[in-house]
Amino acid sequence: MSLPPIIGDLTPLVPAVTLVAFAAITLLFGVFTRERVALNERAALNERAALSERAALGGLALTGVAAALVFAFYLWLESNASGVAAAALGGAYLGDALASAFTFVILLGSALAILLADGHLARLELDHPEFHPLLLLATAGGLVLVSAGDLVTLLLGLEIMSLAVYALAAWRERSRASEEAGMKYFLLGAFASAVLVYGIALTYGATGRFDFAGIAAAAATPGFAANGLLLLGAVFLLVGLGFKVAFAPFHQWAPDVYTGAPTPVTAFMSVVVKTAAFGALLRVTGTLVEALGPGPIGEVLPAALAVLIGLTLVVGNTGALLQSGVKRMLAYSAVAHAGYVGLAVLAGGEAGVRAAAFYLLAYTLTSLAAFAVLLSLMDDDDGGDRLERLAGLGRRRPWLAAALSVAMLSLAGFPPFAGFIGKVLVFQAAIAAGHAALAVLAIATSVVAVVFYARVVTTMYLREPDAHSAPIRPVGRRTAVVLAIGVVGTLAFGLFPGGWLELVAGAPAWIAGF
Amino acid sequence: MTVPTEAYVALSAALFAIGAMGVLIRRSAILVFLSVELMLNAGNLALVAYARHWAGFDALAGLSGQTVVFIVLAVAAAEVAVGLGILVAIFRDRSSTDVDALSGVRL
Amino acid sequence: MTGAWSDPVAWAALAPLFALAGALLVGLFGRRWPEPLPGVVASLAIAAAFVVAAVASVGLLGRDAGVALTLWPFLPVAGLDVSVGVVVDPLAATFLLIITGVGLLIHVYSIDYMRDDDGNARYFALLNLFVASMLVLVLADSLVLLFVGWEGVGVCSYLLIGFWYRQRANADAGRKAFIVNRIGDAGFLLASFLVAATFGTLTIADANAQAGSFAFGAGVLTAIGLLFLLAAAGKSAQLPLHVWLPDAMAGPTPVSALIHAATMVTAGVYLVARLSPLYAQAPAASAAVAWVGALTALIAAVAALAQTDIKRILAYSTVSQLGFMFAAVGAGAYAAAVFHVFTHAFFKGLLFLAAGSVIHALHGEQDVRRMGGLGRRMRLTGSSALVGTLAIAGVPLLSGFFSKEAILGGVWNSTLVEDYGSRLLFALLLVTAGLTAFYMFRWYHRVFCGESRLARDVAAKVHESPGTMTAPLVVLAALAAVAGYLGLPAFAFPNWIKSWLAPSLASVGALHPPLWVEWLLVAASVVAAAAGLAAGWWIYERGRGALAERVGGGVMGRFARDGLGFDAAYRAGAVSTAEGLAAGLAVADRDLLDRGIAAGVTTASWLGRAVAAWQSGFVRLYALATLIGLTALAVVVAALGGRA
Amino acid sequence: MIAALMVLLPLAVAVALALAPKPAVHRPLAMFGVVATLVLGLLAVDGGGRLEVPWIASLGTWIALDATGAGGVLARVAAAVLLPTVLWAGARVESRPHLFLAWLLATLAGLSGIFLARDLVLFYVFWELTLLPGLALLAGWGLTHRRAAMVKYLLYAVAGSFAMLIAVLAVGPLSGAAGYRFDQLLAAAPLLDPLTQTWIFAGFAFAFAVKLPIFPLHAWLVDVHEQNHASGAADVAGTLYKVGGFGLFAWAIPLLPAGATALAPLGLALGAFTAVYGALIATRHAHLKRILAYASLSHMGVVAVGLFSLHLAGKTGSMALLAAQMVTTGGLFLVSGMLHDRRGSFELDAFGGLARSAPALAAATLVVLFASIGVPGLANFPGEFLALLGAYQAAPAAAVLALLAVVAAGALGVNLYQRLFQGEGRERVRDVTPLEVAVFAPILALTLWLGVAPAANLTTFEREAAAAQTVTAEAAPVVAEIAAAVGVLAAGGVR
Repeated sequence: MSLPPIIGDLTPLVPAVTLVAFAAITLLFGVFTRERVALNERAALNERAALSERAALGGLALTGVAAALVFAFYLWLESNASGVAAAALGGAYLGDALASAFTFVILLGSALAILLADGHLARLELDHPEFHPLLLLATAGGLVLVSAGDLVTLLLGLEIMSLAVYALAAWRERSRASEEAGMKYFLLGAFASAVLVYGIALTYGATGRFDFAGIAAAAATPGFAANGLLLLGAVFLLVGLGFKVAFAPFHQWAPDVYTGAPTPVTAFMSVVVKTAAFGALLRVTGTLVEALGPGPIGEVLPAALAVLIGLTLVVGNTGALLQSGVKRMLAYSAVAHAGYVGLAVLAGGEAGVRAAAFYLLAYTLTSLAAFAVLLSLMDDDDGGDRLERLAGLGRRRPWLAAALSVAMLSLAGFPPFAGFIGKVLVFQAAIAAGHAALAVLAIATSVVAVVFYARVVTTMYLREPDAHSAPIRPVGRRTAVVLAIGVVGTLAFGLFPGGWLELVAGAPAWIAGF
Repeated sequence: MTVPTEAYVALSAALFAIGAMGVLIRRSAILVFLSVELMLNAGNLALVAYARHWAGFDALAGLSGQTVVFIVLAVAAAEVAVGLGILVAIFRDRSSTDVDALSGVRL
Repeated sequence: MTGAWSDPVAWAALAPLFALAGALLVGLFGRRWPEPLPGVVASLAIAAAFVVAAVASVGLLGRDAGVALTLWPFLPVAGLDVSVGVVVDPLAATFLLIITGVGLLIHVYSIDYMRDDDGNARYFALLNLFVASMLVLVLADSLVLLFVGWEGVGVCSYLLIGFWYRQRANADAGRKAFIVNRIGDAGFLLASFLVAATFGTLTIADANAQAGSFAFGAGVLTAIGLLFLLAAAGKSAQLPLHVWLPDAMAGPTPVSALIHAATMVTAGVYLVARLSPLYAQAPAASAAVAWVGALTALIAAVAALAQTDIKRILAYSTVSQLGFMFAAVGAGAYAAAVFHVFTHAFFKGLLFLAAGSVIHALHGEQDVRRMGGLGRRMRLTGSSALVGTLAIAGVPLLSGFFSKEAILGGVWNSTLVEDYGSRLLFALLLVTAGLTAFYMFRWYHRVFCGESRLARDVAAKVHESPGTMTAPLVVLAALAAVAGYLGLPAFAFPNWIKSWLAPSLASVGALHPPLWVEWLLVAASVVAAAAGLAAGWWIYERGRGALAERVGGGVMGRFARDGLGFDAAYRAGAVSTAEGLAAGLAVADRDLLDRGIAAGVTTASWLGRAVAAWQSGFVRLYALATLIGLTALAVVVAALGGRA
Repeated sequence: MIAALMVLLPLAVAVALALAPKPAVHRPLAMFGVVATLVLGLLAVDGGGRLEVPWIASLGTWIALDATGAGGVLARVAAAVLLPTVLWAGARVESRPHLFLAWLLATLAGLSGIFLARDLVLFYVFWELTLLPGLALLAGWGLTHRRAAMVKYLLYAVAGSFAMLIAVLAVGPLSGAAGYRFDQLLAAAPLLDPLTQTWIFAGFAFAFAVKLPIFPLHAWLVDVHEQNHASGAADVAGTLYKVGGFGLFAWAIPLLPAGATALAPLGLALGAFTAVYGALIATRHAHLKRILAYASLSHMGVVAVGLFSLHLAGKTGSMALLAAQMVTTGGLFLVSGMLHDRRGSFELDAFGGLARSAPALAAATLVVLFASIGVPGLANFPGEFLALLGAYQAAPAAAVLALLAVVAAGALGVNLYQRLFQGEGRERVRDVTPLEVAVFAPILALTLWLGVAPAANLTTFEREAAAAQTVTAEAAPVVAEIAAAVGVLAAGGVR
């Protein structure tokens, strides 16, 4: 066979590269200004200067994300106009519908997360100059992950993202919780990557290829005999990625890490990392299901996936039921939502991709709104997320309470919020793909979910705050912006999801990216 | 006579299993991480084994397998860097690397 | 049968509207009016209704068909386009005249009877509303509209029985009447459903017409007939649903006269007569009607013997007389039954009003044991009461004699129930006739004759009632005396009423025994009446009631006084069962269901605790979980891979 | 367009109320909202009452509203009933009345949506949305034990609606319908194989049974009513929201004839049982609102019986009864508020003899009460009669059982009247105030109108009831099989 063009059209790489570049710039800027910032602070003179330079870091980072978003959008327009999904590096890096859809979600989540973090970094003493660069790197890794056209790129993206996030999870100095989160995440993450690598090896062993298109093609060639091996590899890949998206029983890191990590980081993880991982999972499962084709072998992978999803739904929703910490409750609910998106993955095909992309978009907006409220209530030592904190919020801060209520209702899947449409798409895809039973289970667990989401709302409106409840600080400007975008977006996409759905309408071209 | 691919793969599987066992048994974070490295290298071994296998059919396929090994090594190295960074921070804080001590956050 | 407003007969449709208008006027504004005005307005409304009724009746003379008028659609569903429409035919007209005529008299009577009652306006409003509903009942062209009136009169009856609602007993009596009637109504509804299912219509005329096309004695017709019998028994206080009527005497006496003697309670008879073409096709059902009637007549008469309340005696008597009517409609002697309704309205209304006059004079005393000799102090009341007594007792040449004779003859000669023991029915009724004469003699004697047993203070103030009350008595007495001549024995004389009603009633073939038998029947009823009166005279006039005291004091007496233990039986049976059932369900409702939810919640939270416990916090255990998951999957795959 | 306004206008007014600063404007604003909606409803008789624009193309859902059909009638009645309710609530709710009114208006908006929606997903959206106002009214103005009642209500409602969501999302794709618009579904769904239909119908039926409600899914009803604000206004909103019957009538039965036929026996049994059950249990309670709740439960049993008869008259009657009981039950809840005003309690022992000092109140109450126990000439009778008539055609036994319930309900009614108004009066209470007259006026007017001239509405209902598909001949045996299996299962469940 002839060599494919190694250096092809590189444009699909632009957004990721932009992010990396900005990461570097931000890092340099931060490092060079650090002394002055510290000095200003020590001398307590020119506080404004210090602040402005901190703000400048955030600004730079945001600019980077914005730039990446612009490029991504431009690329999407291009490929739509040309009608062919762009691909770079001989198909190792794709710019197809799935890639662009997930890229948008990731960049949106990243931007909002950065904005939210900036509102609280100083207060929480997290504002080291490396913070923003790492966020940008993680985001870039996410983009690579969802654009990967072969397993190696996928591995690289995963690692770029994960390594940054490991560090961020442990960001808070002299906080045992944070250290622990970082270490746990790192050890288990590395463990999972090892599994993934082995899966890659097995898949390669079975097909001799790393690129998705090649794997599918090889498996399709008549006389392909390594189905069993391929399936084994598929299982390893599934576990490796299932860890990242926190499928039970590989989810256990999630509650601990989400709880231990600094809240801004948790917010970032809950949206960006999850979205990216799902993008990859969609490709891998899609490829492998097609590769394994119908027949007894072909049915195993979906079955295995279904089992994991069912377990995830139950664990996530019931686990959240007894949590008294809102942050930890959100962690479990994140696990639960992984289960719902999993339904879309299981459904596969255009409907699946569309459902997953929309669900994650909705989840990003909603979850960040929730974290925004939570953050503006929590103490400076990043603690104090107990449910009681919310008591009487309906009276004391009606707008905050309203925003959080919207978030909870959307997460619970109530119309007319985006979360509802997300559930509709997911369930519809799952049922259409013949997974009605699993959908029913999802519904049953959703009923449980309603209970703990409702508990948040009732606490805000029905329970009176106890006398010595901490005063609530005014909501910062950045946080307010995040809240506004989150809530308005949640409502807007709930009422008129149409436009976005058309955006990913071209998704079927995705398995073989070109 | 040449050693069949299966043998290499079996060895790699054994390595993988040993690594996994190590993760489960060891309490020192460093040793746990070393076990993970072992698992990664099990993957590498499998890769090269299969690369050799595929080279017989398709040079390019074999080549790609071998390159990937290097990428994985790079990944492993990066992991070491970050991992040790975190580890140092922790050690500075509690002068121990016992992973079982890292069980404060739970319900 | 179609009509238009141009036809004066159709004006009868206005009658209920007049009554309704009166009800609304008095009901909404009457409370602010000075004393007699509400009564006067109400009476005028009924008078207007009476006029149109009279006009309509005259208009009907010499026609062989009634007039139908459709007003507006009501239930235009599933092909049974039920509409609000009326049929004015001889049968309806007869009831119209009874209702508005007797109604008018009783309204007038009430003006003084209810004077100084703080519920005066409410009373007349309800009385008007009752008349309106009753008129709807008899004018209705469909079972649905008939049921509207049917329930309407029930509601008014309920409210008027409990008119003096402050005494618990009265309210209870009203409630009892309503509930018992409700049971009958269930029968009515079921019957209507069956009619709709069978004939595909709810219009009475169509249903009757279709019934004709069914085989004689078809099962479904019998079923319909029996269900309607249940309804009729409820409304007309027949076995086993008669228990409410005696208690209904808790209401004001004019109410008892109008609703519980003259009109509403005859609705059951009207229903059967109205559906006579259907019943004529269903001998078994007719027989059931007849037997229910005869037995009711006998049992009620027995109960009447032992009552001591001046109104309760009349109440049981009413039940008994209604039994006669049921026996007649059951036996197919529809005209005779309606004829008896007609005469009974006069003499029983009269008797009640007389009783009312007495109670009025005695300031609420109702126990006949503390009366006597009133005839001397209240001449008009006494003498008119005597006419009523003799009429109901069946003394020849008075109205009751003719109508009762017609019934007895009709039963004896019935072909419809010939195979169902018509002769035995006749015997029962004959005995009952004798009993009737006896207890009515007792009633009259205890109240108006003999020496006074009044309390001294009461005795002093006894006086004849005012003109507005006595005038109706006189009028009714006159009617009670002469009304019978409209229906002379058919075998020998012109029987006007029979031919008048013929267009609206099914004609059932009757036996035509030789003339001497017919005369023998007449003689029999005369003898029965005479025997009854004689016995009464013997015991109460001559024996000073000593014998009665002894018997009445005994077990039998008490048993009869308690209405032969029906109430007790119901209380022990149905009522307590229902209450027990309700109690059981209520308990279940509180526990069982909540337990279900609780189970769900506990399961969920149990799972939650399990998840939390699993979340040990130890990295290595997490890794273990991951690895187990991995190996489990791998093993499965390996197994399958082996297969493939 | 008008149809859309029927939803949007009350919603806008609700928002305005929530934000309106001056207390003076609150009541007029609220009244305007209701009256305007009612007027719109009356105007939306022909083409103007329909709306159809694509909503989420890729999902095949539409913003389709139709105010000219059965739903239109119910929407109008609901608005008419909310008129006195708003009047009453505005005067009787002390704390944050403008929010209370806002939630009432929101309820109206949601109800309009539920009744007018001709797209299944849109219907579900409104169905779900309307849950919130009820919860808010209970949460914000309920009595001391409202928390438990809320949780219970929420659990039942959400379980129901999620089950329906599955059904909704199944009926679309599985039937391969072009979209979720009623006509699109009607073209495809009835062709589904009986077993699938039965499963989907079960999903719908579960949700609708919760909202009817019928045994054994009614447990939330009583607690919610007991814990609602003492004015009874919130209870009216709750009563109007008992839209399960409508859901069966407008969606489940026409779209899934085979499923409906297969589950009809079960539905008939449960409905009849519920009718008796509610009526009997009501007699065991001495708390006015609990009694009313159980009584309305009994009505809902009759509604269910009528619907599951799948008979033209039955279905038509059920809708008529639903509309009527909105008025009568709603009215009685308002009366409960008036009585609470006078005695400060809902316990029957606190009452008695009120007719003496409050004759007008007694009379008005009596009319509504008699209407609710199905006295002909008043609101409930036509519906009750037809529902039972239909039931009799399908299953005489069920009809007889339900009829017993009607008898029991009658007994209940007169018992209640006696306990409240008859007997020896205690201290005097004031008779109806002008406000109460204004509240009664529309209730009584509707009660009479629905009782005397129901024909127009019935024709509308019947037209829609007739649109329902029937089971195809070849499907019939399978359906019968399934029905038998269901019966066996149910019997097992009972044992």
